[in-house]
Amino acid sequence: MIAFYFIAILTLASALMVVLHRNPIYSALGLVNTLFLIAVSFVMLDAELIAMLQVIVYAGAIVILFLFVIMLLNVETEVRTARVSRLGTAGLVLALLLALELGVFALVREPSSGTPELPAGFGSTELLAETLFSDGMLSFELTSLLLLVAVVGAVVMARRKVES
Amino acid sequence: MQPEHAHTAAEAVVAATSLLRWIPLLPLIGFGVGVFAASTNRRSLVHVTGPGSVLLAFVVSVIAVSQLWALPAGGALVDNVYTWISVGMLKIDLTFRVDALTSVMLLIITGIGFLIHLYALGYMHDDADEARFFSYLNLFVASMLVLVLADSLPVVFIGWEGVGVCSYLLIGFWYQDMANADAGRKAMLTNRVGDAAFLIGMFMLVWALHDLGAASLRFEDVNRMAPQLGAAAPHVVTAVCLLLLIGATGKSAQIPLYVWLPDAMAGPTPVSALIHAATMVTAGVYMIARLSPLYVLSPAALDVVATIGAVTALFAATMALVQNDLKKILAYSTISQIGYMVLGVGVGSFSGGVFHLMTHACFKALLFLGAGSVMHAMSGELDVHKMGGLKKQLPTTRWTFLVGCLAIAGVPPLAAFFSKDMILEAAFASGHVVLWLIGLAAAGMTAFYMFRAYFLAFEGESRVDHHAAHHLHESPSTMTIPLMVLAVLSIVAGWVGLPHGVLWGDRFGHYLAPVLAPHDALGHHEIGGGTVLLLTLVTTGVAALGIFVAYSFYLKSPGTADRLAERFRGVYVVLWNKYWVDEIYDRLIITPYVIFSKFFWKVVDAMLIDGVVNGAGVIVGKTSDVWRRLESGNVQHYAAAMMLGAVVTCGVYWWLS
Amino acid sequence: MIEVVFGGAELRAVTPLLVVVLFATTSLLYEVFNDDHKDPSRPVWLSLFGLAGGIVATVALWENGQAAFHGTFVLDGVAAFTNVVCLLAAGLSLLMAPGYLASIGVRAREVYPLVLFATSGMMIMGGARDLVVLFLGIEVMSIAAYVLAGIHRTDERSGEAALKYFLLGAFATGFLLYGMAILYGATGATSYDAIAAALPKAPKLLALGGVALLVVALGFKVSAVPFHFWAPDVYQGAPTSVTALMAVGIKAAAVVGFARLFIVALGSLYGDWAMVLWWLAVLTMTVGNVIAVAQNNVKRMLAYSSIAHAGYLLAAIVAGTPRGGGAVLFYLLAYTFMNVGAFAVVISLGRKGEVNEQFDDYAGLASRQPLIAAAMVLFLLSLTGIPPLVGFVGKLYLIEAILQAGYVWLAVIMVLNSAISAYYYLRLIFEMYMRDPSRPETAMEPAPLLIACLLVATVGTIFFGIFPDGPLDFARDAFAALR
Amino acid sequence: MNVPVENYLVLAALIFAIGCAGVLTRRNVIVILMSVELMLNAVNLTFVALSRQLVSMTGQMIVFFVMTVAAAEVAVGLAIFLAIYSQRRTVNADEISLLRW
Amino acid sequence: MDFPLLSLIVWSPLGAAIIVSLLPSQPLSVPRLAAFGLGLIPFLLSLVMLAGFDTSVGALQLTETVPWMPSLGVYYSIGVDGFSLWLILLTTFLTPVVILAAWTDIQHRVKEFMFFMLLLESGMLGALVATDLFLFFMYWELMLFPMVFVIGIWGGPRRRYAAIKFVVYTMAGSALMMIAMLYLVLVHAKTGQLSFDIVTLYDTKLSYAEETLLFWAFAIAFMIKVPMVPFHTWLPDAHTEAPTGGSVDLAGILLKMGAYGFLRFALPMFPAAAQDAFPIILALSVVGIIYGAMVAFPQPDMKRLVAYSSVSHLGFVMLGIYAFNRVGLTGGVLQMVNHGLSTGGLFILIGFIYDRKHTRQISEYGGLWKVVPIFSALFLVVTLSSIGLPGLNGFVGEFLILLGAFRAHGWAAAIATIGVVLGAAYMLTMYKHVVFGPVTKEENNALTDLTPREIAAIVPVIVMIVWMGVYPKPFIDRIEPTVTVLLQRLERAGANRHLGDASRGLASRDGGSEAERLAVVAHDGVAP
Repeated sequence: MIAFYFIAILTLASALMVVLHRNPIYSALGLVNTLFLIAVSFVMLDAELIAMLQVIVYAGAIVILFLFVIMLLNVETEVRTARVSRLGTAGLVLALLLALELGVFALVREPSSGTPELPAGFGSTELLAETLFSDGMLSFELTSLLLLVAVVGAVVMARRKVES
Repeated sequence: MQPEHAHTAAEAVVAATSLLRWIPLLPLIGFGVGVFAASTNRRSLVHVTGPGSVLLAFVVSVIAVSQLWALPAGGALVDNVYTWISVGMLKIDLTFRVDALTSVMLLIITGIGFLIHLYALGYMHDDADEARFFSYLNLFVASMLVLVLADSLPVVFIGWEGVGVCSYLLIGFWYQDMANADAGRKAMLTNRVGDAAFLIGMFMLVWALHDLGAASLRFEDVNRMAPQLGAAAPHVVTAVCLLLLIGATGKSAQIPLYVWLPDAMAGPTPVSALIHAATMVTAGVYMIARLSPLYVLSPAALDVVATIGAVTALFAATMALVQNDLKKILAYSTISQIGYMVLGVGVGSFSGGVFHLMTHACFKALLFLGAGSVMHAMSGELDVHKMGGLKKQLPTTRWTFLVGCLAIAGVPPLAAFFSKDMILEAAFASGHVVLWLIGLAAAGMTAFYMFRAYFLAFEGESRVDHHAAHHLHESPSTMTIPLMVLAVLSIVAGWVGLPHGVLWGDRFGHYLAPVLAPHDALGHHEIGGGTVLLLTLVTTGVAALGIFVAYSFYLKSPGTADRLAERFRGVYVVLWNKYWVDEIYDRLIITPYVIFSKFFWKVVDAMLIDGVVNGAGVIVGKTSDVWRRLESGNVQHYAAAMMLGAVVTCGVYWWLS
Repeated sequence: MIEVVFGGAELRAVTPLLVVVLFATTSLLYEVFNDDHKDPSRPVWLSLFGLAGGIVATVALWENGQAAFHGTFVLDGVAAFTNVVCLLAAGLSLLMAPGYLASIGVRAREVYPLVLFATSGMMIMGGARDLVVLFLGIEVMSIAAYVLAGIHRTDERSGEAALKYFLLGAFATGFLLYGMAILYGATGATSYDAIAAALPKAPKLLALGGVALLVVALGFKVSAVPFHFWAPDVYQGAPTSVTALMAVGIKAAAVVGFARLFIVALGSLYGDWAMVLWWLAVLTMTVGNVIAVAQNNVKRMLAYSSIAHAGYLLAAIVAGTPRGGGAVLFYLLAYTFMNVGAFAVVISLGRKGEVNEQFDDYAGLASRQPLIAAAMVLFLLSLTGIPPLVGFVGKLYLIEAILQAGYVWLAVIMVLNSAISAYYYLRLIFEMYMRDPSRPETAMEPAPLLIACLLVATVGTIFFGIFPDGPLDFARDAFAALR
Repeated sequence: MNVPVENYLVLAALIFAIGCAGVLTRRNVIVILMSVELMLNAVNLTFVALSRQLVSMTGQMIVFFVMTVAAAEVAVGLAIFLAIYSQRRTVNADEISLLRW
Repeated sequence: MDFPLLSLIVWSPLGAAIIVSLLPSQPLSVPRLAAFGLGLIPFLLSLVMLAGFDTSVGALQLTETVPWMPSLGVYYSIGVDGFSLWLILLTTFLTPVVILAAWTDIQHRVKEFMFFMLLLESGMLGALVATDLFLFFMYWELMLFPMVFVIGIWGGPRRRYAAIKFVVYTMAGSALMMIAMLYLVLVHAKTGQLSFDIVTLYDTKLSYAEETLLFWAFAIAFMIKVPMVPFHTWLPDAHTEAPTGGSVDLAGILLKMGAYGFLRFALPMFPAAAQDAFPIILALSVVGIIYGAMVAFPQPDMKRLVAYSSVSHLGFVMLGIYAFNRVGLTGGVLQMVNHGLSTGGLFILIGFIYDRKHTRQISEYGGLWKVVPIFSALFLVVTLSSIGLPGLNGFVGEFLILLGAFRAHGWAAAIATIGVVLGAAYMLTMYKHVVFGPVTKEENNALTDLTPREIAAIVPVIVMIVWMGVYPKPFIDRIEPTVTVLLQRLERAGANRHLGDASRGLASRDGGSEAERLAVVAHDGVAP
């Protein structure tokens, strides 16, 4: 329980760091942080494989990508303008409202009777694979298509030489 | 449910013929030729066809009338041409019908019409638009003939409006002077007012008859059904009679719709003679006489008729007193004389009314043509004060004009003496003593202003200015012959209707009797011969007085008139300005109408309605301009909007459950 | 122990998809292996064959009935119809692409495969019967679309369009996923049948939360107010041929996905989502039409008009009946012809250097290029909903369905909206016919492929306006067979 | 240890909201994209928690897909950013507004 | 009907339009002659139709019914009866006349003009013969757009405004009509029969509330077209801006579509509601008569004046229709044709003089008779017809209308009769200022009189004007049976309505020969 709250607070803190820190680099670091902590939560929720993937894919790949681009564009720390603060308050209000509502949606379920007993190997690779290749088969195949598209797209967009 | 044409034994024999259609058709053909001549500029053509077509019509009419006379009394000739309109219960045939009353009108229109055409030959000789003139004139004669030949109200209405249009065109014949065009339009519109009432009257009548199961506007049906109708719905009868009366006041220039006639003098003189003296203006009287069986059912309506007639007679006469324009004098006298006719039919002496109509046609046409002849000689001058002593240069005109004056003044044994007497006698006999007195006064004035005109124009020393003076000349024979013929007629025309017991008595009345409502329909108390004689003497005396006064004012001691005018300045001004009636109408009706029209146009239409319409467009446009600004171009605003949407949507659901 | 299900049903269901993807990859490889730009038209033909093949496969293999892949994907009537519409749209946009892209200086040959990929994404959405599949379909389509929008690398607007589209798309994805999550939490399922089965027992509010977020996400895809803001910018910024594809194909796929999800899976919550969609529809059509009035850029005007049309479509979804669904499908077909046609005309006016997208550029078009102007009139009148053009029949069906479902007011608002729309469509017509050319201009011959595109659009606009029965009956039966 | 799943859900909701706030407030598109990633992770957390709750692997499977999609999006997105940057030398959202009204 | 005569009549103008559009546009005489020649074909065909028209039947004749969109219950079903017969002839008659009249008026884009005129004719004819709501609606919109183009392309300085106004007004109306139409069909579909065929829809069972709403939805669309005050303001602008040809078709036929819509759709489909609507419609008609006449009076622009006069005249038509008795209704139908001829003639003549002087300001003219006598004379005839002079066509219609209306609503008719006077007032005033008086403007002396072509264009109109005035019977005879059919339908619905005694009395007492009663049955029978 305490562990959860500890983790939770840390997670929120680092998430806020992403959003609040002026310097994109720090934001990126905050993001890594958050992702790690969420991975921890995954573990606490008996989703080991997912947790691993989280660390590898996200922290490993994605955030690096972010950092890479930030460096590439040598983005300076952004200066807040009046507009930003105006929009910021609006965003804050909206965000709070949304959080409230989502929270409500989350809580309305009749309080779950603790946490149900798990079958053996819940969250294990086998089980995931089994689901993946039965219910998720088509989806799985589609992700390949998705990745292909993404690659092509990224190449097209990022290609240096621009013909004309 | 068309009215059946079968006739009960009681009714007189009706002879079918296809002759009558030619009577209006011939002038119509003349009109066609005239149009052709006018458009191809062949003036000589109309010299033949113009008067010729009318002459032929006259001949045909004579034949028709002789055929009529061959029939037993009260008979009629009927010429059913074709069915004009036929919808459901309503069937209107274009049918011509000649009975005693029509025959009189026929002869007047074609006969006098022909004379006036003849006269016009000379009168219009050097007018470039001769052809157009004669085509109009022929068209008029045709319409007028339709009017009198028609056997049903709608067909009458064809002629009724037709003559209206013709007079409109002829008054404005010299269109290049805007005043003439205005006069024409005034005539048309004033008539239209009457016609509207006429229409409504027709509608009321036909539906009332429809409820009695005999929807028809044929005169014989109307008159046959009249008693039933009177029994069923007396107020309807009154209403119908009054509405038709309004129509009549329009055509026949009675109060309150007389205002167009004086202006109508803008037209060429033959037109004034034919349309605005002899024929068209008497249509109202004719129509009332036609429907006499209906009218007698509503004494109230008849009283209104009589009153209007009498008042008009006096009113117009007073205005005629001070006019200086010869034609204007004649115009007002026409109004006044028609007033007599209306008075006559109003007091129930329908034959009297028609009788006066006939005599008046003769002598008034004569007077107008005479005036025209003077005009012709004076190169267009009409002010009696600028004339004088014309008897030397214009002998024929002078003599004939004198005859006319005597006739209209009611000097025995000329025409009006008998006809006017008949009317006044009837007024007296029917107990309308007041009306009788009014009539009497009017008679005196008539004598006065006519002789005033005569003395000023023909007697005394000449006041003609010089350059006009030295080509004073008597008119050509084409003009003088009609004058003489009419003069003769003005003398003899009255002899067909002598008082009761005198020689052959009232042949005219007897002749018309079968067609008109019986004289005693109003319960006249028959008056003795003595009274008749007395009345006759009184009227004759008044006429003589009038003549004498005129003589003393304008011939014996000129200037008296002016002194009187000074003495009674107020009266004089009022009369001189014709009681400001035109001005009053202008203020009360025309100006407000124009103002309202402009208001509706500029305010209601342009601002109100279009304001709303365009406003809607503007609103959309403005909204569009405002809303498009939301599209700020900043992606984060868009995101915010999406989130707002999300929050609201979730909120809604949360709220609802 | 893992039993892989891949039988005839599965194969049939995905074949059209496979065909398209196959050709996409082929033309991609073709590009890779001969990079010399000798024959630029070849990839176009490859792609066109691919689309044609997709249509053929669809027509040959569609079948109502049980779904493949554990009921996560089908090729039933609705999917088939959607496929055809999207493939048609893609084909038409490809027809107008080559000459145009060349004229604006886009040489990237990946355009054609990307278009095909996007199309495949649409096909996935059309047939998806599972939240995950729907999600992936959306992503495949969107990612391709992001890139296509920005394909005009030298044009800042194009890049900006891509950026905006991408950022908001990603944002929307978040909502989509969260909605899916909540729905999953409520029903424990992601496949429509399972959801439909579990929904009655599920906690209402939770389910509604899911619905709300899905409305947001899908509303974004169909560009419903207030999730529409991306549309005008992206439509205007993207290369016109891409815009055409987005305005027609993506909208079609999104609408069908929307309809299928809400009618099949969330049918038991009809009352709740219909109420929200009612407002969404009214807002969408009104805002779209009203803002369109003030536009002076034809592409942007068409963008707003497409927002308005999305409103009409949503209105028919509100009806929720098979008639409504049929009307939606038919209208999508109609919209494909008339809207693609309109964009084709826009392209045909483009010159090297100048895009000629302003209203003024259309002044006196009738005298410069009578035929093209006439075609444009046809498309615009059809968009307005003037008989006997396909747009009218389509609108008629929509309104009929709406009325039949008892939403009289919705119908009234809709027709009043189309009265407003008449205004700005006519404005353009007036520009073309009732004004003299703003500047003398040499009539330039549009590329043959473009002419073909215009021809197809014109014929479709007229033909289906006069003989709409075939597709309509099909669409209705298809929707009737949904449940 | 048994932490009621609701806690995780609430945590996720908060992270999601924070992500949203980030999207709305940050000027730098890269950071905005990061915020989007936050949102996605929140969703992931939700899915996992729910799958734990419902004892169904589906949730975890979906997370698997979400990650893939996230990766793909980031790739394309960053590519787009590069393109934009090469055009305008800026990646600030509020400075990219040629298209409007 | 074995031989699709009607279809031929409706489609031949379309064919003509297409042919014209394929011909070379230079020299200008090519499209002109072609359009004129081809424009005569429909006229001749419609004469054939007239010959084949059975006078004794009030029901639809020469009907053709072909299923068109079964999925929607749309039929290509057309037919002609007393209401449409003369309007069809008027349309086919006026089009060649207009083409002839607009010969020199249109100088640029002649081919397009001819194309649109013929297209317009096709649309109007279609709307007149359509007996299927969908079909009617289609043509209703189809005739809108050619007219918009005619106004917008060849119109005056404010043509765009006028055209937009015209469209938006009409679209707003037809939008409601479309809803009502679908609603009606859907209600009827509850019986299991999905059909847009009006004869089928006549018998739809509606609640009174529904009926009323639907009636008004239709009525407003039609009132805008009529146009009735206060929906009339598009007319003056459209007329003023439109070229001669446009104005003539607009006044001649397009305006009739409103009244015709009442006769063909609004009244028979919603008889009860239609009858109960009489206070409003009646009031608006009378107001329209007076208002139109008054606003026309001070107009400085001839066309604008005539436009407002149309408002007044169409008020008469509506008054006649709402008399709900044979006389009034027949008069109303007849008056539609009359108005088409007289107003059409006026616009043609104004167009002629406009071609010469390029202004329509009354104040720019004056004393024309001296300069152009033939023009003035013809102008006079048409003017007189327009003010309803007996012996010319205008009178017959007005007379019957007022007669009928007087029975139904005495006061309304009485007030309307004033309109007759006012009508004379503004027409004669205009005529006076244009034709009479001295020649005020020097340049007017240079005006040339009508050319043979122009005379050839206007004379047929005048011949018809005189004929219909002198011998209207053949026209009435073909209108009346249909009127009876309509009246009997109205009575059956409005048995115990306050309007009853006005209408019932007539149709049953003086109406209904046995043949006509059979006709009613046949009429209801004509379901596909």
